[in-house]
Amino acid sequence: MNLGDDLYREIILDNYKSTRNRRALESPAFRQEGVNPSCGDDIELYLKSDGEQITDASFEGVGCSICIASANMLCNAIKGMEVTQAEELVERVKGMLTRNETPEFPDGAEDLEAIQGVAKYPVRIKCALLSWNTLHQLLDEVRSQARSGD
Amino acid sequence: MNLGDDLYREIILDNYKSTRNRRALESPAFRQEGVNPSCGDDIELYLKSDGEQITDASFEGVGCSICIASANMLCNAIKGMEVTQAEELVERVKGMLTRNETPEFPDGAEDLEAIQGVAKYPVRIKCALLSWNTLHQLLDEVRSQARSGD
Amino acid sequence: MSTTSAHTRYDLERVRADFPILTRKMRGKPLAYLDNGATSLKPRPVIDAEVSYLRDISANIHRGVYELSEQATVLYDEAREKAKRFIGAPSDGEAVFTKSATEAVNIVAFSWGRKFLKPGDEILTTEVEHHANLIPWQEVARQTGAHLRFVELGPGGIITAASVEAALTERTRIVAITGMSNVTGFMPPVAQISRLAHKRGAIVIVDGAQLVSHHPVNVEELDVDFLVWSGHKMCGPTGVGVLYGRRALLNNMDPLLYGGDMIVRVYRDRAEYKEAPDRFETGTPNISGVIALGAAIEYLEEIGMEAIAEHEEHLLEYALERLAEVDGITLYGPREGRCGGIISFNLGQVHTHDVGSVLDGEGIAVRTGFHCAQPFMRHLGIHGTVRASFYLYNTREDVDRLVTALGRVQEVFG
Amino acid sequence: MSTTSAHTRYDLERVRADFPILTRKMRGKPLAYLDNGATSLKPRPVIDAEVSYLRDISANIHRGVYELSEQATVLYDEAREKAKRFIGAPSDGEAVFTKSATEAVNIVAFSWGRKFLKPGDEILTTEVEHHANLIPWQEVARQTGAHLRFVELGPGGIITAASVEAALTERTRIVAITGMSNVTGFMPPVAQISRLAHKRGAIVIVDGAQLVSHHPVNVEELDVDFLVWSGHKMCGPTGVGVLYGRRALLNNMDPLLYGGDMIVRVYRDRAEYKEAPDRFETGTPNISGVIALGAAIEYLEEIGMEAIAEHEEHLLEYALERLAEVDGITLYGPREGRCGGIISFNLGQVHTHDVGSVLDGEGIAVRTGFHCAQPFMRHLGIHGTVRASFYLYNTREDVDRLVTALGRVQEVFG
Ligand SMILES: Cc1ncc(COP(=O)(O)O)c(C=O)c1O
Ligand SMILES: Cc1ncc(COP(=O)(O)O)c(C=O)c1O
Repeated sequence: MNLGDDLYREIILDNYKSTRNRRALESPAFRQEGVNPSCGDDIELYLKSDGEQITDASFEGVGCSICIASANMLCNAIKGMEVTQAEELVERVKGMLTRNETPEFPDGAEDLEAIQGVAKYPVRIKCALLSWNTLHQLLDEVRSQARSGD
Repeated sequence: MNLGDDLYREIILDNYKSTRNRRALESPAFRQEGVNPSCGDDIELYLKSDGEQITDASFEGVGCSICIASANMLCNAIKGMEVTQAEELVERVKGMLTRNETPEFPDGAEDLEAIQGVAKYPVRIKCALLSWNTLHQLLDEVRSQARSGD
Repeated sequence: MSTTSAHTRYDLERVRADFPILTRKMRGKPLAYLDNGATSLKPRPVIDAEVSYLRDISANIHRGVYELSEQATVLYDEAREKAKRFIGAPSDGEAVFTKSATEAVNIVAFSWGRKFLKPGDEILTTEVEHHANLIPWQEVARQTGAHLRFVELGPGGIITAASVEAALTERTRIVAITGMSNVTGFMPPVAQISRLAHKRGAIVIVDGAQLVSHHPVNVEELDVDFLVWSGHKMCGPTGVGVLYGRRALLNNMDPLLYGGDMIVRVYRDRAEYKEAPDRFETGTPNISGVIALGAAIEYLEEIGMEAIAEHEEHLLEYALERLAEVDGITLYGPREGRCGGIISFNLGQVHTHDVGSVLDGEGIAVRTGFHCAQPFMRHLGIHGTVRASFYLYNTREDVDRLVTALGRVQEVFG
Repeated sequence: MSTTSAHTRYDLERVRADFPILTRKMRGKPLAYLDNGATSLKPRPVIDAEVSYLRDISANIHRGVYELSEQATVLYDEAREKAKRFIGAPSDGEAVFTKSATEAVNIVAFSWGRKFLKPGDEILTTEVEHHANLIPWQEVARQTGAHLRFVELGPGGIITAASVEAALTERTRIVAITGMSNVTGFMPPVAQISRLAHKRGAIVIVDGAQLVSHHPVNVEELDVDFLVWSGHKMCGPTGVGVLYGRRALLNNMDPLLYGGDMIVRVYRDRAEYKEAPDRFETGTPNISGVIALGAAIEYLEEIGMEAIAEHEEHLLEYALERLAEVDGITLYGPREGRCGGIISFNLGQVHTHDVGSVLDGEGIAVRTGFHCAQPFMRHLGIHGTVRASFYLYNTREDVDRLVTALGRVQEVFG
C-alpha cells in the first residue's frame, strides 16, 4: 500500500501549504470555532455573506494537513455559493467520508475528491470533517440572520 | 468423589445436630460476636474463666453445618483448658485448615480432625474458622482482664 | 444427552455446543450450571472476540493514528452501536460503557442525584432491590438530605403498578426499580410504573442486570430514563456494564470519574468536559471486554431473545412442577405476574450453604445465601435461599438432576 | 530479524515469540510497535489465562459454594497476592483492583480527599501529570475548598527534590506526582520526595501507570502511601488497574462506589461496609482481567523487571543517538536525571498526526498528540509531540526503521 496515494495526495499537500485562505476576515459577519478535542485540531472559520451569497470565506488555526487542506478547499469551494448550495456541499462531503458515497462536486470544487482517500482512515475522518461541521453551524446562523433581516 | 466423606462426615453432622453447647451463658464473663458477611454466618461465643482455666463455653447463632459443628467442637474442646492451651489449639486448627498441616489434637479434642476435609473446599474454610477466629479475639480479652486483675 | 424440547425454537444441542465449558465435569460429574443469576457461561464467539483483540490488535482506542489503534477504535464504537440496538435505544439515547451494572447505578445516583436532589426530595425504591440498586441511593440520600422511600410489597415480594402509585408523591424525583428480581425472578410492570412516575414528574432508572440478559427489552416501550445492565450475565465477559440514558439527561450530569479522554480542554486549575458517552468513560476502558460484549449481543440476537425467554419460561414451569414433589421445600416469590427463570427455595431447616455443597458434589451449580438482597431476606424473614436460575443452554435434564440431588441433601441432613 | 543485543539479559527472540501480534503486518509492513506508553502488547500466557477463565471456569467469585466459583475465587485472590508481591507491598499494605489507574486515582482523590481535605489545605502536584492524576485533584479541590499547587518545573519538565521541597508548605496534605512522565519518560526522585512530604506531614500518591510497567518498584523503598497502576500497560489485559495503599489509610476512607460485595450488613436505610480491599470492589469485578493480570505479573517477573528496564535503557540511548541524525528534529524532556524508555519529539513544523500517519504507512506505531497532558504541552509551548515508547520486545531494528521512516515524512512534507 502506498500511503501517499490514499492520504497525502498532491492536491492535499498543495492545499495544506496554501496560505491563500489562512487569515482572519476583518469585521466578519460570521465566525465560528471548531475543535477536535481528541487531537487538538482547532480552527476558526470566517464567512461574509451579502444575505444570499457567501462573498468571502477564510480560516485560521492549527491542525494536521488533512484538517487544514480540507478547510482550505472548503473556503475555495464555497466562495460565491448560495447558502443552500453550501449546505448541499456539506452533505456531499459528509456522504463521501462517512457513507462511502462518491459525489459529484460542482465546478471549482473538484479538488474535494482528493479527500476521499481519508475515508479509509477512520480516525482521520474527523480531521477532514472539522471545517465542514463548523461550516454547518455557521450556515445555520447565516440563515437565521438572513430571515431576521427580512 | 464422595462429598459425604470429605465434608459431611458423621462427626460433623453429629456436632451440627448437637444442642449441648447451643445456649447463652448467664452473666458470662466474656462474650463475642463473629460474622461472615459474605455468607451470613453469625454466632455469639460465650466463655467463663476463673482467671486460669476456661470453666465453660457455649454459643448461639445461625450458620451452616460446618460453622455450627466447628463451634460445637470448639466448646467441647476448650472447656477445662488454660488460656495458653486454647490459644495453641486455635493455631492448630488454623494450621490444619489454611496451611495443610496435620496437627495432633489433645485428648477430648480428637473430633476436630473431622474438620480437616473442609480444607479441600476453600470457600467453606471461613465457615469452619469463624468460631476459632472469634475465640482468638475473646482469649485476648480474657488475658488482658487476667492481667489487670493481678 | 439433552434433547431439543418442543418448547424451544432453537436447536438446543447446537447452542450447548457453543459453550465449551458444558463438556467439562464438576467434582467428577457432568456440569449442570444453574447459577446464571450470578453470571453466565461464555460461548465460543465471545471468547474468540476477546482473544482476537488481545492477540491481533492489542492497541488503545482513540489515541493512535495507526492501523491497530484504528481497528480497536472501530470495533469499540461498533460495540456501542450494538449495545444501543440491543435495547432499542432511540436516536437521542446513549450507551455508556461502565465496569459493571453496579458502576452504572452509581453514576446515576451520584452524577445525577448529587446534582439534582434537594433536601426533602424523595427517591422511591423497593425492598426487593439488589444491593447495587439500593446502597447507592441510601448514600446519595444521606449526602443530599433526600429521603429514601419504599414501595409496599405484596405477598412474595410482588410489586404492582398500584403499589407504586400509592408510594409516589409530589416530592418523588426518581424511581429506582429492578426490571427483574435476582431472588425470585419477578418482573415488575416497568412500563406502567414509568408512566406513573413520569406523570408525577419523576424519572425512572431500571436495574436491568437480570432483565436485559434474559428478555427482549425496548427502552422506548418501557419508557425508562436510565437502564443499567452487565455484560457478564448475558454471555459477555466480566468487567463491562452499560448505562443507557437519554443524552439530554446524561449531558446535564457531572462526571463521576475524572481523567483523560473525557475532556475538551485542560488547564492547570480546571477542565472542560466532553458530552456523553465520553464524559463518563475516562481512562483506558475495558476494550477487549467491550468488543466481546458486542460479540455476545450478536450471539444472543441471532438466537433471539424472544426464543430464549420462551425456553426459560418452559424450564421454569417444568422446574416448579418437579420441585413441588420435593418434601419439605419452601418456594419464595410471587407466582403471579411475569416471572423470569429464577427459583428461590429452602429445604426444611437445612442451611443454604449445605444444600449448595451437596449439590456441588453432584455437579450442580446453584447459588446460596442472601443474593445481595439482605433487606428482601429480612422482609421474607429468612437468612437466605438456594437459587436455581436458568439460561438458554439449560435443559430439563438439569432440572431432573437438581430434583434428584435434593433427595441426596435430605439423605445427608434428614 | 532482530537479534539479541549484548545489552539484553534475556533472549529477545524468545520473548518476541511470546507475542503473537509481532508476526502480524500493519499496512502490509512488519509491525514496529512503539506505542507502549499507551498500552502494551499481550504475550501468550496472558491471553491463555484470560481464555482459560472464560472457557473453563466462567463463574462469579465469592458467591458460590460450587467448584467453579471456588476456582474463580482462588485464582482471583492469588492475583491479588501477586500484585502485592510485584510492588513489594508490606504486610500492612493492600491492593485494590480497579478498572484502571484512572479509577484508582479517583478513589484516592474522592474517598480520601473529600473526607480529609479542608478549605485552605493544599494538594501539591506538577504540570507534567497525565490528566488522570490532575483532573481528579482539580475537582476535589473545587469541592473541598483545598488549593491545587504546582511544583516549579526545570528545563524540559525536570522535577527535583529541591523544587518539591520549595513548594511544600505546612498546609500541604497530599503530594500527587507521577512516577514516570508518559510524555518524556522522566522519573522524578520519588523516594526523596516522599521523605520530604512525610516530614511535612503530607501523604504521597504516585501515578505508577508508566513506572510500574517498566521498572522494578518497591513501595517500601519508595516510601509512598498510595501507588496506582494499570494492567494493560504491562502485558496485562484492558479493564484492570490497581490501587495500592496502606490498610489503615484505606479503611479510613469512604467507599467510592456502593453496591454488593462491599457490605457487612444492609438495612433498608443504611449499610455497614467491609474493610479494604472489598470496600472498594463492589459489583462483579473484571474477573478474567484480574486473573490475566496475575499471569502478566508472573510473565514479567520471570524475565525480570531489572532486565527489562536495562533493555529499554539501552534502546533509549541508541534511539537518542540515531534520532540526533534526523534533520529538523526537536526532542523534548530533560535528559538528565533518570529517564524511562520514552522519547517525545517534533519534526520541523509537520503536524504530529501527519508524522504518525506516514509512520503508520511504514508499519510503525507511535502515538501523536498531547498524550493526555495538555498543561505540560502548554508549558512546553507546543500543541503535541510524536512519542516513541519502548518495551521488552522492541529492537534496535525498530529504532532504525523509525529513523528511516522519519526521512519519508520529510520527503512528503519537506
Ligand atoms: C502516566 C499515566 N498516568 C495515568 C494513565 C492512565 O491510565 P489508564 O488509562 O489505564 O487509566 C496513563 C496512561 O494513559 C499514564 O501514562
Ligand atoms: C438484579 C441485579 N442488579 C445488579 C446486579 C449487579 O451486577 P454487577 O455485579 O454486574 O454490577 C446484579 C448481579 O449480581 C443483579 O442480579
